[in-house]
Amino acid sequence: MDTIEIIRSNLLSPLVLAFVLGIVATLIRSEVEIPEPVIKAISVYLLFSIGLNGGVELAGTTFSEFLLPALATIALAIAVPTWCYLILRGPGRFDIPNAAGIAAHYGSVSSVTFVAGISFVERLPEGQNTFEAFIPALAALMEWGIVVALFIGRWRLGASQAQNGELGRVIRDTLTGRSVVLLLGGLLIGVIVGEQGFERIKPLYGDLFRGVLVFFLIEMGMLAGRQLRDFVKVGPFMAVFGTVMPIFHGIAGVSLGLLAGLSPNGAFILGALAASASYIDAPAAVRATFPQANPSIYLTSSLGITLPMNLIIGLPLYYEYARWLSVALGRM
Amino acid sequence: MDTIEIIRSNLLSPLVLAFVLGIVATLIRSEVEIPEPVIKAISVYLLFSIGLNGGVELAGTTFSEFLLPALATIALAIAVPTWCYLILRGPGRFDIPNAAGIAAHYGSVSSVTFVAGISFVERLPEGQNTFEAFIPALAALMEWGIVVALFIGRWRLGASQAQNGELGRVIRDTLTGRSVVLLLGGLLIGVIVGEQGFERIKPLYGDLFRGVLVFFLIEMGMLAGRQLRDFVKVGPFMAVFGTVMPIFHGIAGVSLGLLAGLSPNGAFILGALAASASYIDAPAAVRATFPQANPSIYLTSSLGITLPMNLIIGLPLYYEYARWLSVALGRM
Amino acid sequence: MDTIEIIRSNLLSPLVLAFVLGIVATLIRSEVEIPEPVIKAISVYLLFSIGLNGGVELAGTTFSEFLLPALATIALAIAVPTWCYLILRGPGRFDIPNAAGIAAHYGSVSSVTFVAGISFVERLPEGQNTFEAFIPALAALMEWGIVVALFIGRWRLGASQAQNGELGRVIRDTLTGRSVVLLLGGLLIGVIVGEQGFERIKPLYGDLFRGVLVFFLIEMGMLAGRQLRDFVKVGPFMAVFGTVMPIFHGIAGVSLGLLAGLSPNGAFILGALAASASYIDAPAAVRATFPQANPSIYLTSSLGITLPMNLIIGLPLYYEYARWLSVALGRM
Amino acid sequence: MHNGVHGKGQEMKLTTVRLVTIIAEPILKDRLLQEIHTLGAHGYTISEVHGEGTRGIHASQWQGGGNVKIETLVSPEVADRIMEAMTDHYFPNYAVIAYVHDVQVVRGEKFA
Amino acid sequence: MHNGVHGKGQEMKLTTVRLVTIIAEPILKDRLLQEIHTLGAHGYTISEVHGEGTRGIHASQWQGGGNVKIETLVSPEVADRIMEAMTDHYFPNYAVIAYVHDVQVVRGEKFA
Amino acid sequence: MHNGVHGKGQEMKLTTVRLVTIIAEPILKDRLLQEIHTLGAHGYTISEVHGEGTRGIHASQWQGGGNVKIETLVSPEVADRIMEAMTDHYFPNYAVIAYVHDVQVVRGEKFA
Ligand SMILES: Nc1ncnc2c1ncn2[C@@H]1O[C@H](COP(=O)(O)O)[C@@H](O)[C@H]1O
Ligand SMILES: Nc1ncnc2c1ncn2[C@@H]1O[C@H](COP(=O)(O)O)[C@@H](O)[C@H]1O
Ligand SMILES: Nc1ncnc2c1ncn2[C@@H]1O[C@H](COP(=O)(O)O)[C@@H](O)[C@H]1O
Ligand code: NA
Ligand code: NA
Ligand code: NA
Repeated sequence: MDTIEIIRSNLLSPLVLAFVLGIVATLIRSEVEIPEPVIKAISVYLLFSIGLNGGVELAGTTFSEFLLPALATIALAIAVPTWCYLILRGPGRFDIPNAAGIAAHYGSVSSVTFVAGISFVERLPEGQNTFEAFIPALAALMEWGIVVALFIGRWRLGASQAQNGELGRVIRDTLTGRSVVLLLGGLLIGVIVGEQGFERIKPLYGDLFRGVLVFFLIEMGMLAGRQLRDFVKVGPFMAVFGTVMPIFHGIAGVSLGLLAGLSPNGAFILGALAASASYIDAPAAVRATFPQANPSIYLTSSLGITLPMNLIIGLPLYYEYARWLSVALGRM
Repeated sequence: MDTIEIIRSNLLSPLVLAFVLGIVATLIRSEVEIPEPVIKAISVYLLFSIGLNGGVELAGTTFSEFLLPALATIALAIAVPTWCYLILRGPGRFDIPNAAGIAAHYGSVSSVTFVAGISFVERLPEGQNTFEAFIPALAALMEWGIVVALFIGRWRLGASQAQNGELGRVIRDTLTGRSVVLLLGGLLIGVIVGEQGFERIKPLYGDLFRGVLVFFLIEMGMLAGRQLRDFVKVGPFMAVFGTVMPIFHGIAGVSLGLLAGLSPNGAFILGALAASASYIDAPAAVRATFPQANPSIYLTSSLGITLPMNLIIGLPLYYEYARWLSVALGRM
Repeated sequence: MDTIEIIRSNLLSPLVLAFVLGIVATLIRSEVEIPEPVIKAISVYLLFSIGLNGGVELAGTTFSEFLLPALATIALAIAVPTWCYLILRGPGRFDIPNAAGIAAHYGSVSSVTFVAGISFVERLPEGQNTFEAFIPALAALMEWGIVVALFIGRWRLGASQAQNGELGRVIRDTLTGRSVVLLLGGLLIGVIVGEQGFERIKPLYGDLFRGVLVFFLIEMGMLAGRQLRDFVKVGPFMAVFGTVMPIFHGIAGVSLGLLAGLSPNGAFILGALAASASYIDAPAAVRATFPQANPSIYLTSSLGITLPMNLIIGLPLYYEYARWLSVALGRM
Repeated sequence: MHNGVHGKGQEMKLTTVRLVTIIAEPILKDRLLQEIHTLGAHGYTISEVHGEGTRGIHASQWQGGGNVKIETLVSPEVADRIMEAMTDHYFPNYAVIAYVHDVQVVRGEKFA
Repeated sequence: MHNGVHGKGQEMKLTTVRLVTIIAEPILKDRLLQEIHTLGAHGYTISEVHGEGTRGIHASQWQGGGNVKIETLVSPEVADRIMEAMTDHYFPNYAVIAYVHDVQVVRGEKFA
Repeated sequence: MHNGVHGKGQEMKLTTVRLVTIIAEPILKDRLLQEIHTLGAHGYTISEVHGEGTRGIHASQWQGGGNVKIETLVSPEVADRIMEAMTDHYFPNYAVIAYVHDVQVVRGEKFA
């Protein structure tokens, strides 16, 4: 009952409604369009804001508090792409490049889902809306899932058939990718400037955050809407994979998070990270390493299926599960 | 005296001054320029904000309150393009495509004038600055003026000479046009999320609105300024048409609005809607349906004459008339 | 000791940290990127905001208060490019076009340094963070340094070798350049609308200013970072010139400002203006007038050396000097 | 005429196809793409350009006078059909130009 | 040479004109447009491009090294005049290249 | 063939070089620029385009299906080498097309 209520309240939040507006606009072929340069700038803003806000709060966190959650995140970044690969190869009957390519998407992170997860928590009543300040660093760690999947693929394929030299470049690109640099850069700046330095820039990086995210989600909805049209093309296996696996990853992420000592909200966000499928960094990396993998499969499933699923019913589900498990573990 | 004062205070508002700055910058050939992608994003923001704010307030409005104003708007959307067409054909001596094309511009809505009208009211002292929450829906209805004008033109021209199949597309485009989707989508989201959901996104969609509009108007001024240079080319008839007709439409809109039961402020905004001439949706629709109509006529008059006229002296005039008529009708 | 503290606190401000983040992102070849249209729109916003804020405060300033500082600025706009030219020709051994070209850069203004200087002051504790409202007009005057340098070059070169007719165009372009129009336009609008009119647009033009500047500086850091790579190419003379001359100009600007009756904060900003080297308007003007001058010299030194130097250690230095000299002159 | 290359021991065959370039006001974009597809083009490349010609301002003038440039590699027959369609349907009323020239490609059948 | 097409019973005449392409640093844009106009071009199409050549960075490097590409359809005589003007006025000091080739158009007189 | 112009008393020599055009998904940009440089191109011009061909969506579809267009003026030998490299390394797996044609330039040695 409570779960239904939380799903309903998520569905009726401005974020999800804006996302749905974007989907609908695409389906009725309306020309609402937020130009690409603005969307790119907004995504820089969102990641930087999250880093910054985390950094400001970070004061007082000890390294030991961070250690276990970091290890849990690394474990997920290794396990998720691995089992995805195995499932895609086995029951999925994909060839190596496609299996590794899809695994790279589900093994890493969608910034939008991550940001929406954070916003989901911040919207909760005062007192229940806090989470660990180092969360942005976990998101940066989780990006490594891409590299793990590509390693697997390359290993199984034999170096000869993969693009020579590309893997090294992909590792470097993952380490210095936009999200990593902005999240960690923002975190560091937040730590240094502290509450006081943040105060004067808070109108932009604090107060406006949620409104900008709503705006951003209109365009994300349009993006997902365009992929939704290709829904049928991915076939029944990927349709199931794209809805079931994220839920499974979400549950795994939440559970591991709680076991690693995260707060329920923190564990929820780790779950959202695990559940999310990349659609910006992963496609570029996969295209560079396994050009023979079919982009319409991994793009349609991550953007057209998993992204809306996570935003609309995934987030409230992981959140409810996090609360339920906390209670079960006697943590709440 | 009061009217003079209200014109003066409009002239000295940041909105109009920013618009004038844009005109001046163009005339002295300065390269101040707000890039197109940003301007497009801002116009999405403005329309969505207006819808959203309307939706949040809408709770409690009954359908019957909406009905008469909606009918009044539909009447205007039919009458305005019709009489424009007749005047342009008769005294104006335009051929059918040009007459219908210009009528489509004056029959539909300029978002900028609409937004400036709303902002005009919001700037008034507390207590006098409210208007009906469903106003954005009226703006969406008024867009249909385009279709009415194109129908007239096509009917008079005989289907053979108009572009085959284009009219159907224009109707669809009008129904799913950017302004319609954003205004109605925003309205709906506003209704659903209500005051409480709006609170956290208000810093963007409420507090910043007027400042962003000022920014936007710098560029609109530059746009109008570029057309102003072609002023002489449109000839004396269009120069008179472009200044006198809007005033007449404004008066008609205000009057009909008050008769339909709108508040003075609401009637004022309906007047602004009626007075305004489209310069984004209409040009595209006219170009598609009547390619033989001359774009420099309809663009110069709607952008170079009517837009500045409305922003600078039209709005305060319609506002004063709305107040005067309300008093005369014993409504204030 | 105090100076060290103020340098440290500048170094640890969000502005400088964002700038450094941009430099680092470039050096590790990360693809963080804020698209050019957004950056252009932001720079319009920043200049317009500064003008506007100045204008709102301007009420009550008498022309006589403005006169001496304006004369001081004009003196700097003549003296700085002149002595730069002489130094570059003499010890620098540059030919006429290159000497005049570089002098044009150091003789005029970098908007970023100017804006950062303003923000430096606004960040100070309440009561110590005010400065003369007409400062934006001084920045506009200082732009004339470009023209002075180009005149010198053209005069020494003989009209025959410079591009015919280009100088006239450069003068016009300087008078109607983006920064001049936005600063003066904003100033004028601010004066007209006053405190009351500004109130409703303050959320954008006041509250957000500093946050937007931080965002902007990420990209500026990337710009500087790209030039830093070419550092070695400019040779030791320009490396010294690019660090020492700005400091000298900063000191000259502060001193002259105080003598002309500016407050310590105002004199500090005049120092920052004098110290800064243009990298947008000057390159365009120099390219048009002296195409034979080598752009990699003037761009690398102004963007890759002088800009970071000013932002990181220049501003706190000029500020400390302004305070010290005020005390020495018995003004504080 | 240069038609074969010897590289790494195997011969690369270059075939001549025609590149049709259309520059048009943006309102025509979808209609033109539809039309060239119907006339037999298997692909196209589009870019945003600006320009000026003998006609005055056109309807997207307010957006800075942008045009679209459509390029399509086709067989000579399709090229002729496209040029003809341009002449018949678009030149009279719209701001459009079109031109065509020969280029050489590797896999001629892709564009035939 | 392919010069006439029979379509719908009427013949379409293709004429050969020259397409001059200039790639230049953006600072030259207005001056080049002015110059080609003076030399007899009746229209042009412009696009934003990026590039690298043998010269180092140029003055708009800070904006990402953008260039402008100007294309103009002209008669052979005008093409020669433009190429000459490029050689004399721009090649020495500016980052510019220019090239020219033949294309076929329908209404040759529009570009003559 | 039109190869010399008499203007202002001095003769302008036009040389024929080849213009290679590559249209590719953006992911390939850096690799292609590297490759054409290695194969002997001394410069390039790049622009953002969109397009559709016979292959389905590609990895940057989410950014609106953008492609890059790379143009490079080279000698015939380098042109052949580039076309060959395209055929061998890129055509099988990537959304790429390439074509080549002759153009005339003033300073032929700059591109040789
Ligand atoms: N001579 C020309 N050379 C290159 N592009 C041209 C030329 N004439 C026209 N154009 C392009 O075609 C568009 C329409 O031309 P027009 O129909 O003459 O107004 C212009 O906006 C230009 O982009
Ligand atoms: N070989 C080439 N192929 C294509 N474009 C070139 C070539 N060389 C130069 N360019 C273009 O011309 C501009 C100026 O070249 P440059 O004068 O050699 O620096 C470059 O930025 C490129 O856009
Ligand atoms: N026939 C064609 N004419 C022009 N451009 C094409 C053509 N075919 C493909 N392209 C371009 O090449 C890209 C890749 O094509 P493809 O490999 O066929 O998917 C497309 O996105 C288009 O930009
Ligand atoms: Na994941
Ligand atoms: Na109207
Ligand atoms: Na200076």
